[in-house]
Amino acid sequence: MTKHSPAASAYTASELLAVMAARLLKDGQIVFAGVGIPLLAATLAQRSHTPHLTILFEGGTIGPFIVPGELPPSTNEQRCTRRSNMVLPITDVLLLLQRGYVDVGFMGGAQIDRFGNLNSSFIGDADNPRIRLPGTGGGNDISSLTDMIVAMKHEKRRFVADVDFITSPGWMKGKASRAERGLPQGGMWRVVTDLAVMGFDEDTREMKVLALNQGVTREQVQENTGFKLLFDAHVETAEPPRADELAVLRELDPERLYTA
Amino acid sequence: MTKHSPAASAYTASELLAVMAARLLKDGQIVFAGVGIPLLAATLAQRSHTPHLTILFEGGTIGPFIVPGELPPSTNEQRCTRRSNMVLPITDVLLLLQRGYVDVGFMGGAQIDRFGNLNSSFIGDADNPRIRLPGTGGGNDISSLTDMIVAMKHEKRRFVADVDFITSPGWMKGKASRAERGLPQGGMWRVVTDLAVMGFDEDTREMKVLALNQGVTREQVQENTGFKLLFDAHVETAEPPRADELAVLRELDPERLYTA
Amino acid sequence: MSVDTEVKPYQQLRRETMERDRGLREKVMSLEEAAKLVRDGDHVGIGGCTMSRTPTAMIWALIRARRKDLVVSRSITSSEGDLLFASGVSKHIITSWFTQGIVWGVSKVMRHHTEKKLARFEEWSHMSMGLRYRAGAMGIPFMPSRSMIGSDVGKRVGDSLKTMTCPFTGEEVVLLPALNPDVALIHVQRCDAYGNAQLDGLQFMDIDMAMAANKVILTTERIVSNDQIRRTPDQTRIPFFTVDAVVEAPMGCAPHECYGLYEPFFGHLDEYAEITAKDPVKGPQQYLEEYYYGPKSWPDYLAKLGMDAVLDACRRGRSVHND
Amino acid sequence: MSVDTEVKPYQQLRRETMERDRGLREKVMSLEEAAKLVRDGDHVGIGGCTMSRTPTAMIWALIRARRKDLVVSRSITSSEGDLLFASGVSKHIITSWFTQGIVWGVSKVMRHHTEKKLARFEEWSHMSMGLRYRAGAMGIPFMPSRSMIGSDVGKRVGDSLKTMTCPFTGEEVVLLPALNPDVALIHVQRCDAYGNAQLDGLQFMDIDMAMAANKVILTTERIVSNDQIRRTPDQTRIPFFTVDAVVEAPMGCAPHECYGLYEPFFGHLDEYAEITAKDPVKGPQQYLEEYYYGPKSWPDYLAKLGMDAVLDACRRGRSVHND
Repeated sequence: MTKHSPAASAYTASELLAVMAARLLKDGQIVFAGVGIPLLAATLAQRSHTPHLTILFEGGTIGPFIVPGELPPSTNEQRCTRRSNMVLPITDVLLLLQRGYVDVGFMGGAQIDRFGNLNSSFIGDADNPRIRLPGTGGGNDISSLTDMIVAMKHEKRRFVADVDFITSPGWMKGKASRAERGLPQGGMWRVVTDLAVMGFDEDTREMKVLALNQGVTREQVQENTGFKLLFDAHVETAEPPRADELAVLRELDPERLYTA
Repeated sequence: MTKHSPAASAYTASELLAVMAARLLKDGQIVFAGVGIPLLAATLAQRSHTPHLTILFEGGTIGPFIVPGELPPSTNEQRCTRRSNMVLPITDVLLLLQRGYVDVGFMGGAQIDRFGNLNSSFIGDADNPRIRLPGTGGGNDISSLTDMIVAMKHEKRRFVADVDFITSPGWMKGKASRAERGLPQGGMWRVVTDLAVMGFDEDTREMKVLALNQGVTREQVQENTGFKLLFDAHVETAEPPRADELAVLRELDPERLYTA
Repeated sequence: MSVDTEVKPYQQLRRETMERDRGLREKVMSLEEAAKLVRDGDHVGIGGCTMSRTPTAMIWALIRARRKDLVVSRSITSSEGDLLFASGVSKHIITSWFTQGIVWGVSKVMRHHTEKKLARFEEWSHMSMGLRYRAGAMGIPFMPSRSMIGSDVGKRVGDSLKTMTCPFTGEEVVLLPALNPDVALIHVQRCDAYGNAQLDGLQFMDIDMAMAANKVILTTERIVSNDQIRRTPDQTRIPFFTVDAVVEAPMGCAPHECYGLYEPFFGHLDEYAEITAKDPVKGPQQYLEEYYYGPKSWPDYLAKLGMDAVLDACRRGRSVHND
Repeated sequence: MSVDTEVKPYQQLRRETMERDRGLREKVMSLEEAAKLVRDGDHVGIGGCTMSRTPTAMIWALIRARRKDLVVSRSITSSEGDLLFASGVSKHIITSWFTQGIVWGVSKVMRHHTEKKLARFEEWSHMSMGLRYRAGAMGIPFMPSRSMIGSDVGKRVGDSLKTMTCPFTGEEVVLLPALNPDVALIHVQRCDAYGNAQLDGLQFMDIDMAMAANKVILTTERIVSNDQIRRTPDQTRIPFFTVDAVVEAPMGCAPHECYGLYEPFFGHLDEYAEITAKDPVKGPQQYLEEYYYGPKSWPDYLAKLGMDAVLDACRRGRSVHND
């Protein structure tokens, strides 16, 4: 799952991802999270700086507490409901996004482009795909209806100028195109990778580096990106994962299912 | 509630109504019933010839068994749910009508016209009513979406040529007008009164007497009706309420709340 | 068009929702404090139906606070509608049926206010009321349906009811405008301090109304711990982030019923019907003085209903669980 | 347009529903008898989601009965989708996500059939799938919504997705076509012989699917008495008159989970992922031979999963109720 060997660093790329993503969450937020890194990050945040954060799962759960070592294999198993506040039908939990109750959607990504559009459907031409991917699930709904954080590995093949297929809409073709295409609400807010944290230019909506992870250079990020990145006027260097943060992650995922 | 004195007959007009209405129900039917005579009639039917009849209440109940002496004051109190199969939200139980799961709707009526349109909203002009009545409740939905049985007292002021206001649509202006106005489904099937049982002409959709209660003449029915009634080629005389039928009604409503 | 049929533009609906403090926080307060969350002129949705789970305690508090010009909506309206008119709190009620209850005949108070044009009873079909709240709860501007068309009920609401040709089937369908109350008043059997509410038995239109509203005031028979809620999450019907106030109000529906706990106070409701039938003006005023303006507190109001009546209502209420 | 987006005209929907025997009657039968209720070419909706409350026993029976050309729809499709393709029972699955599960990577069987154009995976967003069933359940031809627009997911379904200008707000809204399966397969924790079903925990899209379908086949962990259902009517989620068959199938979701009773059989699912990844053609065939065509009965199938695996899945499953 990662190019970083445990020997090379005190933490894996996935752990770094989870920590950086967790730090973006604010207390009291309602977060629509996928399993894997997003769930780990949200749970880490709950146990550190956002004790009043509420997690929603598209399977139909509001406000669960994840039991360490019992991470759900998807958002749809009973493990997702442990000590939750409410269980409800899939359609109704997704409608919370449409009604406007959700602050942020938080997913992983297979392929992203310079305007933050995500592709999880087809690699290659949709009519003759090289790879048929699993598809949108709730991804299209979440990214159409709320502000998004995406956590993914920073690889050139994943960061492309234009995705082959827009499964989950970001800023479409940039500028005002998202609103013009019928999505005035929501949009891609942050992309967190093992190299950097990125946002999007307020005007052109192109991807822009806001912070670099420790020991990562601008060149490295650009080299691993399939399009020209913007860099913020004040690119910060993120504080590396702290021991307490890593300890929580390792308690949550002792078998390293998602953090290997 | 009745012009018949108990002295004059072995049963009250309301009891007669309930018995005649009950006999119209068939086993296995799904019946959307109001409280009062409709509920008494449906429950009587369950205890006589339709043991598999299912009652729906607009308050959100499927298949209750009414406890003798504990008749609900409306379709929305907990008494309606005693030993029921399912309790669900109002909107969803009414949607069963729209989806097409209900065989017959069964209500009382304040005012009806020759085409079976019901008025429970305004006596007089709606903008300057002589009497503002309680309104439709589920009446408009039930009569718009399924076949109807109405049970009411046979009085000239209640049986009028044209209702002041169509709260619950019957056959509208007759012929195909109901379908033309956007209601191809459902329609008024039977009107049961203390004098007779009426249907509607297949072609003109005018009210037509199908059966007379015992001791009632055609003239009597016509006298108590504010428009010209049609009479079926073979008008039958209904069998009067049997002792076993009356016994059930009196067990259900010992205080004569609805059968006085 | 009247206020209720001005469907909120989506961006406004979302902005108003985003501006709310939806975080996990305790929001327990008194009836009086909760009443301050309702502003004159607000559209107030009332939970329950007829004599069931009526949020009487909160209505009682709003009448005591002398709120004005509320537009009120409810599935079916009973005696609480009389009192909202008679107290001057509301001059406009949107509902499908309006009268104390079948057994007491047509409400003289409703008749007085509507026939004298002192107030407005805007009539929609029962299902249409529910679908309007549901559209509001789903964040869509309208809901397709198939009733009200053709009838005078549909005609009378005019432009508020629209029809269209279905682009898939070519059929004519009715479009009902979304209803998003400014405030919803809902009474529940139990909820926690955050507002996670569990409702037993009949749900009526309460869940959709809570999701549709821009504010929710919960009154509850008892406040339970969040841990207790988390033991049966599939019994929770209203999530905390839709709720703005939690008020513990035992017997909070009296003289109406609360499923599984108490039935209607029939004796009291007979008296109410009698005095309001005798004089549709003085009757309700006298009732308001005695039961609404007079009592020092909610327990004081319950004391006026009488301990015998309370015990009788509870005995009958709990019988729903008997075999 | 493909079969799934031909919305049933309302009169046809009603006529088909009226023709069903909706009376209160016992309808308990075997998996084999229930399989006969599904005709080749039917649109079959599958309840549950991913690895949860999958009606595996009924799918097992349909594959053994060699049904053909089924159009299948489900919220999210897991390993059962692989087997429906590999067995030739279906060449067209309508769903929002299709792969055994995140932890096992992209399904090689799904990839083989779709990339080689042997079968079709028609992709709709998760919420859109749910709203399509909901429209079908409500008896309306479409549901307004606000996702899928602008994206290639929306473009790819073409005319099946429409937009309109809201007559109330002037906004553009998406219209999703109603989905009314010919048959819905739903697994529940308990139901009575009439089909009154009580579902615990996650409900997914099952209730809407049951109301939308023209036939419902329930498989259940256990059949309980109607009296037991009537003791907790507010726990009933599917009413008997929508149900055409009741089949008692203990452990009926294995190797997937059934809320509160057993979790997924992870060991077995690891093996499944391994053999299907190794050879997306021979792998599933070998699996079908061993677990689907081979066993004499459902208990025989469970025996092949192994008693240890069953006990382990149940131990983990019941732990959801632990503090």
